[in-house]
Amino acid sequence: MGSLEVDIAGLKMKNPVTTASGTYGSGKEYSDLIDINRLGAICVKTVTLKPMSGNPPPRLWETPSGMLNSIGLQNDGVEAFIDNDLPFLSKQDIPVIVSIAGTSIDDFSRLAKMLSAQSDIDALELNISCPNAKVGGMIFGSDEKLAAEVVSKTKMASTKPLIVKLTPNTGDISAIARACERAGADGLSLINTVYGMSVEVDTLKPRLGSIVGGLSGPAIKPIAVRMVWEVAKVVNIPIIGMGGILTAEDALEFIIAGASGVAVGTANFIDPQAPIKIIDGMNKFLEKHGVSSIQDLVGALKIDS
Amino acid sequence: MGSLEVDIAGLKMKNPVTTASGTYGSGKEYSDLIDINRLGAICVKTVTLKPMSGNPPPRLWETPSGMLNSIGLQNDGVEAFIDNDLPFLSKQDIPVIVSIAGTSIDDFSRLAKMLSAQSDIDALELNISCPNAKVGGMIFGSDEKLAAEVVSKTKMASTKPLIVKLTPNTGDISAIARACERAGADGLSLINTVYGMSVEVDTLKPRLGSIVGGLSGPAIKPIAVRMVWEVAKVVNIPIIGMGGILTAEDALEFIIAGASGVAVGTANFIDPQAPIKIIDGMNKFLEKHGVSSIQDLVGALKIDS
Amino acid sequence: MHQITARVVENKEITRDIFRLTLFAPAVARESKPGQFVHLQCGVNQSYILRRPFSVHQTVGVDAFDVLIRVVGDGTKWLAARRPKDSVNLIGPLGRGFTIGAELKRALIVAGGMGVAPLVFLALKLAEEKVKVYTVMGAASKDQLLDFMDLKRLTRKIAVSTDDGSQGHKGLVTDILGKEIEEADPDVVFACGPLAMLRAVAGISRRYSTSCQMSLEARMACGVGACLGCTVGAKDNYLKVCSDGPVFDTQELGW
Amino acid sequence: MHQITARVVENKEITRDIFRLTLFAPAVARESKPGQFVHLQCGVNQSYILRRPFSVHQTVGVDAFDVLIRVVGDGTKWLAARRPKDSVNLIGPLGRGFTIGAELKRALIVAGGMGVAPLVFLALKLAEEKVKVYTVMGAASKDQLLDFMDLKRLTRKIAVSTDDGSQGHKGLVTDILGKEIEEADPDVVFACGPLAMLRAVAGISRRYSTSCQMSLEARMACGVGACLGCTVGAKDNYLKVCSDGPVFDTQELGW
Ligand SMILES: Cc1cc2nc3c(=O)[nH]c(=O)nc-3n(C[C@H](O)[C@H](O)[C@H](O)COP(=O)(O)OP(=O)(O)OC[C@H]3O[C@@H](n4cnc5c(N)ncnc54)[C@H](O)[C@@H]3O)c2cc1C
Ligand SMILES: Cc1cc2nc3c(=O)[nH]c(=O)nc-3n(C[C@H](O)[C@H](O)[C@H](O)COP(=O)(O)OP(=O)(O)OC[C@H]3O[C@@H](n4cnc5c(N)ncnc54)[C@H](O)[C@@H]3O)c2cc1C
Ligand SMILES: Cc1cc2nc3c(=O)[nH]c(=O)nc-3n(C[C@H](O)[C@H](O)[C@H](O)COP(=O)(O)O)c2cc1C
Ligand SMILES: Cc1cc2nc3c(=O)[nH]c(=O)nc-3n(C[C@H](O)[C@H](O)[C@H](O)COP(=O)(O)O)c2cc1C
Ligand code: FES
Ligand code: FES
Repeated sequence: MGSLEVDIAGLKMKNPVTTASGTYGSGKEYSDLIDINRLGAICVKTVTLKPMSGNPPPRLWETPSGMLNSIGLQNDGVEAFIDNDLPFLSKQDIPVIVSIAGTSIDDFSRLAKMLSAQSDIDALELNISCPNAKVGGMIFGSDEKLAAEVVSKTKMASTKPLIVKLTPNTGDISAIARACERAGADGLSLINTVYGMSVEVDTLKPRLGSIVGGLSGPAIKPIAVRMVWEVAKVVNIPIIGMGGILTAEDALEFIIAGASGVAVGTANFIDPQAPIKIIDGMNKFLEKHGVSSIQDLVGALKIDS
Repeated sequence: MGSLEVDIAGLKMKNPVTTASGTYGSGKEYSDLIDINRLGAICVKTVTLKPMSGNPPPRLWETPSGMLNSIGLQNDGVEAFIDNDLPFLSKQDIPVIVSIAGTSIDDFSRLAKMLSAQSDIDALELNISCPNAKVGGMIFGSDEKLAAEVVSKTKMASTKPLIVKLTPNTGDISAIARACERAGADGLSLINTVYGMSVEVDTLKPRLGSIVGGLSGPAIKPIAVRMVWEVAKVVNIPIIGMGGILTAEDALEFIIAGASGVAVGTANFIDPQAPIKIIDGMNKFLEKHGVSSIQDLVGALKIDS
Repeated sequence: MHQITARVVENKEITRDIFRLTLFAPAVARESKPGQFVHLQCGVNQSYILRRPFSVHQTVGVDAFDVLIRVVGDGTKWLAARRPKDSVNLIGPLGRGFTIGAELKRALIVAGGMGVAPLVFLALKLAEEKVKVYTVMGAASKDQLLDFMDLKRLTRKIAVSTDDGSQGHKGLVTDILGKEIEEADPDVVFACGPLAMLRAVAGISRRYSTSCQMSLEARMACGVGACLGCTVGAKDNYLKVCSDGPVFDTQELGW
Repeated sequence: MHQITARVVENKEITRDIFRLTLFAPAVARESKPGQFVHLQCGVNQSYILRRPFSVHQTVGVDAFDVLIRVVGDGTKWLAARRPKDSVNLIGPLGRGFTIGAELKRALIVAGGMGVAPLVFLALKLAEEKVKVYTVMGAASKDQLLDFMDLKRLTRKIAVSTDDGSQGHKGLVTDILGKEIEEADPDVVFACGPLAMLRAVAGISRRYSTSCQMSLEARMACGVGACLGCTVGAKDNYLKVCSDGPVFDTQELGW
């Protein structure tokens, strides 16, 4: 049997599958339905320094093979996270990635410092790509200089591996990726949701309380795979790929395009067993093709020339 | 009964529905299946100065609620278009929009001049957004300065209304839109396809001969509606909206978000009757809601504040 | 909470476009409480991707349960087409149901349209607990008064309104609610139905200083409290309909 | 060319995972020529959106026609589940079929696997035109030799190969093709089957200086020549499988 083990930015994962921030709460919510210890890692909902109430409802709308959300980083703040959510995660036997966002570079540094003090946290994910909140959000993620600055400052404040989550809502994701790498990012994750909106024609109203939201799910998979491929060509740090992954085959598309790990987001809503099925499917794929390690598939895309 | 008439950049259309360039050939291909004279206008496949052979096959791949294409602007060149395709269009009773692309600003000017001499052509669509060809393509469409330059030069060479087609593969489509408006564009059309790719995992090969292609269809509709809404807020020239329109309701989403016209692309492949059904559905909508003109719905999005 | 691929036992169109779907799922049937719901996957390879939530309508023996489904879109159309031996993937039971206090003596149930779905199950439970139950029920017309006979059997008095006057009071449930509250003098009002009705029921209950629990609806993604997508605005925060609810005390909501 | 919502007359699983779907569509049945195809919409609200192309297998009377369908993915699965009285939206007949020259005296048909689909119709037409027909046919195994009896009836000689040797030569169709060309001395070879087979058939035909027409496959979007998505590389340009083909003379392709 082939090995699914990967090392992403110093995170030793028994398989490449983690959860996408914001789709899995703190893991507890799904722990009745799947054995979360089978995951390669868990990435929790983005936390901010202070509690945030999030955007006005409605916050969800379904679109063809996808969904729009406008949650807006609702969370109880980092202290509540440490007190209420971390104890559960500490008891699990998998690496924990905590996603953080802030309004200012100072916010990020303070979050990184507070969370670095927690031994049960294995890595930080810098969410500079949330399309749904004034806080944190995309300002940092769509400007090379700002991205570099927030990454290097956060890196200084942190003792944990730093994964930077990129937004697809930019003209040149490779440039941002390179800037983050140069600024000291240990890994990248992509993609966050794609800006989108929908209108209820009979009432002339937007379907979301905040008008615009983030598109996720199978609809965006081709965009996400393409971005992973583009970014993988220009950086040397590992990538966690995500965007519409439902099956092992979907996950392998990302890996072959250049991702070392994958995150499952919207698929959890469709089928909570999805991450497990993906892990099992990856095992079968290695076996079928006689591949000894999933790492041999990372970036293995064959291009005629 | 309400009126569907619209005037887009001087183009008098009996309804807001046109075809999306590249999905309808020169109209002849579909004329056995629908009465193309019912359309508000027809927009033909992009033509270039010289014949282009296009990209290597495979050129199509289906994705969840969408499709990738990498046609690469295959066409027989502008002279063949004028000789072989235009005579058929001349016999029709609807406005004809000809989409043009080039490698250099000079190409665009020459095309504009040649086509302006044809009395049966009613408008030009400047395709500065094709993700599938080195020619023409996105270089112009993702840089404000270049976009402005190609628009103003083409405008000078042209006596026809000039519609500029924008790419979604940019961080700030509003900025490009504004640049085009300032440079003299009479209208805008958006969106072209979104860069995407897909991998055949068993062979490790890209699904498309040119690796990356353009994503179209319902999957991208939320992205397209959002971009129309963003652009409509900042320009005063009319917009033709497109991207995943299958039904009258889809079309109305674009109109309410700010488009004066809509183009039907991928939907033609699914159901050649789609444009007709959309026109009929718009009529019913006006009737149901007692709206006297479709123009009253343009940009009518209701936002709580 | 379980995820189960449940076999369809029966699927019956009980009135135009309303189906009673019976699913074999022992663990869910045993653990469900009135007001809880199940999250149903309505097909695969569909262009819509999310599950759809449905109240547990009633348990059938110890191994199966019913949902009442009104066909309103693609997902419910898919469910309506299920036949015995087909299967449906479900997650449940989910959410917080109705709270039946130990002291509860008298209760008034208010059902509007499809809102009746979780209320028969509730009435049964209340009857078991020896609570005196009164019901006020409204629908568009007589043939849309679902479960009328069941509720009638389980309650001391059932008052009815229909939009078209084909049975009972012609008008809204809320037209007659005050009078019924006065008569029944309930410790609590339990309501489910359209949002506008629930808002009105909350107001009327408050006027009579009667506590009130109501089951809300919201678009859902996860159904288990993980995505924060289904929130409803409460007094000074947002509550999750799927896991803080779907049943809320009107006081929590600040209604 | 028509777009029709055709009623399903019959849908029969003729061997494991292969269905013969009969559709009522008089105009299409009347106008179809061997080698042409129909473009079928395989459901609505599916996550896949495009139509799927299928060769016209045979006309049934004057009002209906058959397609042979091998279930390979979601679209064909959907078609396999159609029942009489269901309907299927189709566009057809499409493309350029086989060209039967006025001078044609002797023809050899080469069918590989599902490639047999358009060839019975062709054999019938050739028989009508008094052309002497010979057939070489290959499949994975005996039970996959579709339409064997029909082709046998319509041809002077039928030579068979199977991958597993369960009938005829054990091996590939192309192993025995040369010998059969020598024997039949055809004016033209008509072939349909997997790409690798077609490539080999083209080479063998060229060696015998026999002209050769073959039906190609490609992913399609429009099916009517509008999108340029289904092209195949020819000598120095790209040809559209849907409207320049699907049947090509190997000379056009430069094969
Ligand atoms: C806790 C809960 C319990 C429910 N119990 C029942 C029940 O017992 N019986 C029943 O018939 N329905 C019930 N519903 C509503 C049911 O979930 C929706 O009717 C269903 O999701 C519609 O799916 P669709 O694909 O057919 O329609 P869609 O095409 O998705 O939508 C059609 C219409 O239904 C509305 N709708 C869709 N989803 C929801 C939703 N989650 N909540 C409210 N409205 C929605 C839409 O706004 C639209 O107007 C319940 C909803 C919730 C939240
Ligand atoms: C002109 C023409 C005539 C055809 N005639 C027949 C026929 O008579 N009977 C029959 O069973 N099939 C025929 N095919 C193939 C048929 O169109 C595909 O099998 C079908 O589209 C698969 O759809 P799906 O959704 O089930 O599979 P998908 O899930 O889309 O794909 C499953 C597999 O089928 C392959 N495939 C998909 N679409 C095509 C396509 N357009 N061409 C070639 N391979 C494809 C894929 O590469 C994949 O390996 C024909 C194809 C063409 C182009
Ligand atoms: C409901 C929802 C909430 C999300 N919240 C967050 C978040 O808090 N932080 C973050 O970095 N990404 C968030 N995302 C983005 C996902 O982590 C992921 O990047 C995106 O959904 C694409 O993956 P998917 O298609 O598999 O869902 C959220 C996505 C969804 C659908
Ligand atoms: C097969 C195909 C070919 C296309 N060719 C062109 C083209 O030549 N010129 C152009 O401006 N856009 C081209 N497009 C983009 C469409 O005009 C349209 O902008 C896009 O497909 C989004 O609309 P849709 O989702 O309705 O298809 C093409 C799209 C497809 C699917
Ligand atoms: S539906 Fe996800 S939190 Fe309620
Ligand atoms: S499928 Fe569109 S040109 Fe052939």
